[in-house]
Amino acid sequence: MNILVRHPVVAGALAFVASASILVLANDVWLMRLTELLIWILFAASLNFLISFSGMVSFGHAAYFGLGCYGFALSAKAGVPIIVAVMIGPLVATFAAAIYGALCVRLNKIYFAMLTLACAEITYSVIHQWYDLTGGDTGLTQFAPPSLDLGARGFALLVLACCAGGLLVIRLVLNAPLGLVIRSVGENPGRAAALGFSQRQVQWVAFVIAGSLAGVAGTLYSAFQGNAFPDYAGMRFSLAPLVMVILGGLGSFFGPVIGAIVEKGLTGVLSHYVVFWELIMGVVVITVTVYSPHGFWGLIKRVINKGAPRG
Amino acid sequence: MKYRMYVATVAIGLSLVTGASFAADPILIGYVGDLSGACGPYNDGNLKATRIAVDEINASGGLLGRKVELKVRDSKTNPEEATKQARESIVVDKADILTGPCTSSVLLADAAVAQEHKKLLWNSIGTTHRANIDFGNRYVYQSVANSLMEGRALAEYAATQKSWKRIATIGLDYEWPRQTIEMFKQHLKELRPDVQFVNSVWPKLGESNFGSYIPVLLNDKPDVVFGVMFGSASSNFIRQGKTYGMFERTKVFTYASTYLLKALGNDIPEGVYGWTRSPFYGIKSPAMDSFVAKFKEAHKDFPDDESIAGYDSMMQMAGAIKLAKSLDPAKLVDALAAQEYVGLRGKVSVRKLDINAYAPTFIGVTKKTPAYSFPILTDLVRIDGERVMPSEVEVARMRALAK
Amino acid sequence: MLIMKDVWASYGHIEALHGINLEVHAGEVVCLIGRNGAGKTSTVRAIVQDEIRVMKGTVEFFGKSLVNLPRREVIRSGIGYVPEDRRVFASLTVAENLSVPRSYGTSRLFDLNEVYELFPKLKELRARVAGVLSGGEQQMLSIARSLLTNPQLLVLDEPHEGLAPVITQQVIAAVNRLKSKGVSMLISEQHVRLIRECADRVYVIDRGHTVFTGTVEELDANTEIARKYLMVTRDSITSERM
Amino acid sequence: MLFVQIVNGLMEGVMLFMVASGLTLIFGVSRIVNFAHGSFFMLGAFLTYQFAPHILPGTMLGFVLTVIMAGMLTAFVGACFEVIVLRRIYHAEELLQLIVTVGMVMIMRDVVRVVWGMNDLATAIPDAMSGAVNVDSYWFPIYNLGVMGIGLLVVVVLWAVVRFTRVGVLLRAATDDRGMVALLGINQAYIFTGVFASGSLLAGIAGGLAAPLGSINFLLDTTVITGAFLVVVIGGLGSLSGAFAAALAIGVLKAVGVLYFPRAAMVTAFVIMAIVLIVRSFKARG
Repeated sequence: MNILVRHPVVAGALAFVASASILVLANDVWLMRLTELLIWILFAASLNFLISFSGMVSFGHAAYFGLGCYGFALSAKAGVPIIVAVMIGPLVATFAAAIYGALCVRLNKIYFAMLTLACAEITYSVIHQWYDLTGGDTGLTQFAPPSLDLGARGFALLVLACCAGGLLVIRLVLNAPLGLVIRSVGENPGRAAALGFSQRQVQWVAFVIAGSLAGVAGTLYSAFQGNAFPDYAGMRFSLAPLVMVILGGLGSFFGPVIGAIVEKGLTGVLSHYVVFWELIMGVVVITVTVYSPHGFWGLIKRVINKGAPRG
Repeated sequence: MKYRMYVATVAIGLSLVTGASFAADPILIGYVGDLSGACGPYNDGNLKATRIAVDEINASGGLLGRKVELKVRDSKTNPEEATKQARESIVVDKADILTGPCTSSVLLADAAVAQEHKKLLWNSIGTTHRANIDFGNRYVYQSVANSLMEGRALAEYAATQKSWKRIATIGLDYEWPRQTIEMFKQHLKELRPDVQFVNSVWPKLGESNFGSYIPVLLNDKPDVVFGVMFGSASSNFIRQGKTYGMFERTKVFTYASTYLLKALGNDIPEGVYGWTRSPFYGIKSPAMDSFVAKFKEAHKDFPDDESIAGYDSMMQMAGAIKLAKSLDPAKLVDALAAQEYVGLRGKVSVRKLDINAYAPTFIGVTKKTPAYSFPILTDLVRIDGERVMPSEVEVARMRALAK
Repeated sequence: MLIMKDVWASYGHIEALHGINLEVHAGEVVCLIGRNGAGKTSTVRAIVQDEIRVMKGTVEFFGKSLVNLPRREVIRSGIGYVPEDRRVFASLTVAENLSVPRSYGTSRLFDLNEVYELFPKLKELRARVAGVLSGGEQQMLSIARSLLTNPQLLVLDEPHEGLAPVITQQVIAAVNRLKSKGVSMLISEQHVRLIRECADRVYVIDRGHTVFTGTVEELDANTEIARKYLMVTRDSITSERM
Repeated sequence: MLFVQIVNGLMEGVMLFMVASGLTLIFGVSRIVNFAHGSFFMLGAFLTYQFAPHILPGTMLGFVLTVIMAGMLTAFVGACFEVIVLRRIYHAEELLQLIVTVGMVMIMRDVVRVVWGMNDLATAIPDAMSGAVNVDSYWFPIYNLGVMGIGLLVVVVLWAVVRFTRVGVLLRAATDDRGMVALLGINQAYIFTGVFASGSLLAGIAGGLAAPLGSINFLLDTTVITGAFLVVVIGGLGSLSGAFAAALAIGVLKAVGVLYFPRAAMVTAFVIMAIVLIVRSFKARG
């Protein structure tokens, strides 16, 4: 087991193969649930890249998710070939992240967070108010064939590929020289100058990467759901991945994967069988945060490490 | 009462054992409703009545020789949750037919799922016309008047009020008020060119403080303020309107569903013009009396409009299923259109073109009566769907526009 | 009164101290010298339990262990702390700054009047907001503020850092006055020249451990230590003086 | 009309400040972005609904007592939350603290739903404060004016406490540098608990005062928190006077905006927030 913790690439590859085989074997119900889960994993991972490795806590990550949704939905609706529309979604998100990011990275910590929140709320409001284009609160529906005409299984595999691809991109970036710079700036913003970079530039690059991955997740979500609503750029969609990142464990690469599984799993099960599911979720969130600041991934790691020789 | 609602939500496929034996699998109705969240109270009444309808249907032998079962899921008043729950309802629960949405966004999200999975969704609360008319979705039955019809019906009524010459409007800034006010204005200008629309204000969705809107509305000395909002926004508007002397200085014409009247009680002044969709107190028939009695017995409360519409449309659907002898959406739509249905709201026929019911709108004036603990709408005028349904030409035009 | 024995301490995963040995006796002024990054501030913080975590070794004050004690308890047990960057409450006036601390000592040596007597400038500035004071004035304020807790040991972390030479002289004067009142002090300092006049004993630390103990004279005599750990020679000490 | 709207805006602004003051107070001292602040507001409103019929109903005194009681109970809940949960993670990253308050939002919402249900509830304006002052043809509700008065009173009291008492000095000192407060031997725990309780008290009182103005329901938390955040951020996080100015400005802007930009209410406030932050970023660096 230890090897999995030490060599995330091995673990990741195994997880990928395992997930792919699960998706091939899964029935319709599980296919549906897993597809959604995979999209959330990608979304949470993109936020985790920002928080855990780049030292920026965004309260408005939904903006790029939502713009990914609308970029895709609107272009599909306008008659652009689906294959192109799928590209346009993330592009719109990337573009927005580039602009918002340039403004946000000028600020630190809580002020950064607040500006990302403002950006997301402005995005939400524009989507909500621009009826002629976006359909306002009634959103957009029926703009693309269900599951992009790939069938539920085909679409699920596409989502898995995107999710794994996204995680791989994050991994590669983190291990590349650029990633080292991003990480060291994340740990200590003052250090950028010492490395010969502008702190803002480094943070901006990280912001844009995270934004475009969120855009990919948004596009997939829009295609999966078959709709786009302003909510997708709203507060709830900014908080949900934050909760996942925390539940999974701050500072770890696989945290958001575990976090998304736990969050989606718990809410799914709880809200189905328990009356006060939100209360229980609240208690879980608080307990995990207080007693295991490194989240569920931290717990798993501790258990695995106990079983293996240290050194 | 809420607690019970929760229990009801959680209980899976709860319906009374009627003693009758059923041959095949039950017909499963997936109730994907906004049980928690902003629409909660409306869905609450709707679900209770739907349960009563299901019990009655089963007591009289079920449908197509099969028992009817209800399986409830909570869409939390979110479109994304609604999409997910509607899918699970069809795929996991194997629902044959869907119902329950309330807000426009949830309704549209559910409608798309229904179309994707080729199951019929019938809607008895939400009023957006987009699914049926704009998108031509053949899997959605709109059993209450849509916002276009409602807007026109209100204009028809307003046109008869000779003293209403200057009208100010207030609507929360989202789909339903936008459409309703737009239609109202358009239609009233046709009917009464002398009517002048003065100020219109658009508080954002979720606004709770109308203190800065009411004086602006009153500033142009309108004869009537036309307000389109629901739920807590409605009650806030009325309560705060009182403190600003709105009711002394102008007439108010607003959505006054039974739920709102019950919630406001004597906080709503007399003499407010209000409209509603299916008031239990405004329709006198033996069927209504027996339903109200049944509802009161079960829930110690009068049924809301959403309850009446829920029960009525469920019964209409049952009739259509019997007639079609099938659960196939296309056949059900044919049967709905062919059926001569007379229910709690009287005769409600269905147009096949857009699967819209010719549902009525009721308009009256609030008044305290000894019979109820809350004011009701009196001097009710019923405007039938036939008078205000968009013509086929209009439907074609709107469909072309939406493309 | 204060004894640190083989103290190892770290910030999170980064170890900063590996084997600090240090003693301060009553009435003594002890100086902690070392290059930038040698571990002076970490040592001081390991005493007041601020931000750093002692992993190994003992820190005792009058026989009582300070390790893992909440910061306020360390202060309450009789240690006054003047941090490196002074940390005055910028939006409070001088008088308000001085009203924050409570006296925990038994000696009651310092009250507001005493402090104003010691630093007359502060009395003049008492209605001024601390954030606008000069560095030297802030240093005075920071020292005055922690004197009001009536500590038995005053810990000053790089009190001269970033101050103009004229102000430095004032700080040294203040330290000498405190010394004459019998306050024990532990002062961390980069520049040997500055402590020359007040220090009874000197500790040189490098890379997180103690490398030399002795009086200033002994340090002066030990050119090897001076060259190796302080990067100064007698010449440069003299040249620094100008 | 403009004048009328300014007055209306001020009335709403004071109400906004009531909510935001607690949030900014808590943030200033403990650096916690308290998402649960709206929940405490909601709790205050529900408690007022609960107590109102039992404490001299209809009278001014009864209402004031009711609101104070609701506020105190809210403060107690806040204090418990601080002691049981928040205290354990002050040393942790700010993000964790924030998430904990999000958890609290979820808990409180369900608790409210269980205890009071989902329907809109209402409590009446005390008789003594119903009615309105008429100027020209405009009406100014006495209750709203009264709330503005109470709000201003709270502002003055808050200001005096912060400015002149030892508690206020400690509070401001902790806002500047909470670590240093501990390094002067002060027990921070009391300050934090006290501040959190006071913040919750303000939220509870604001909720109580707002209760008769509109329907009380389980969605109040989200309705309130956004506005409060706007005020706190625009006013400068942690600054009471800034929050006061921002609250009044937002209230007036919103009311006047109804006259000139009837549909832009939603986006304007956030645009202002963004501009304030961006301007700040230039000021901080240049």
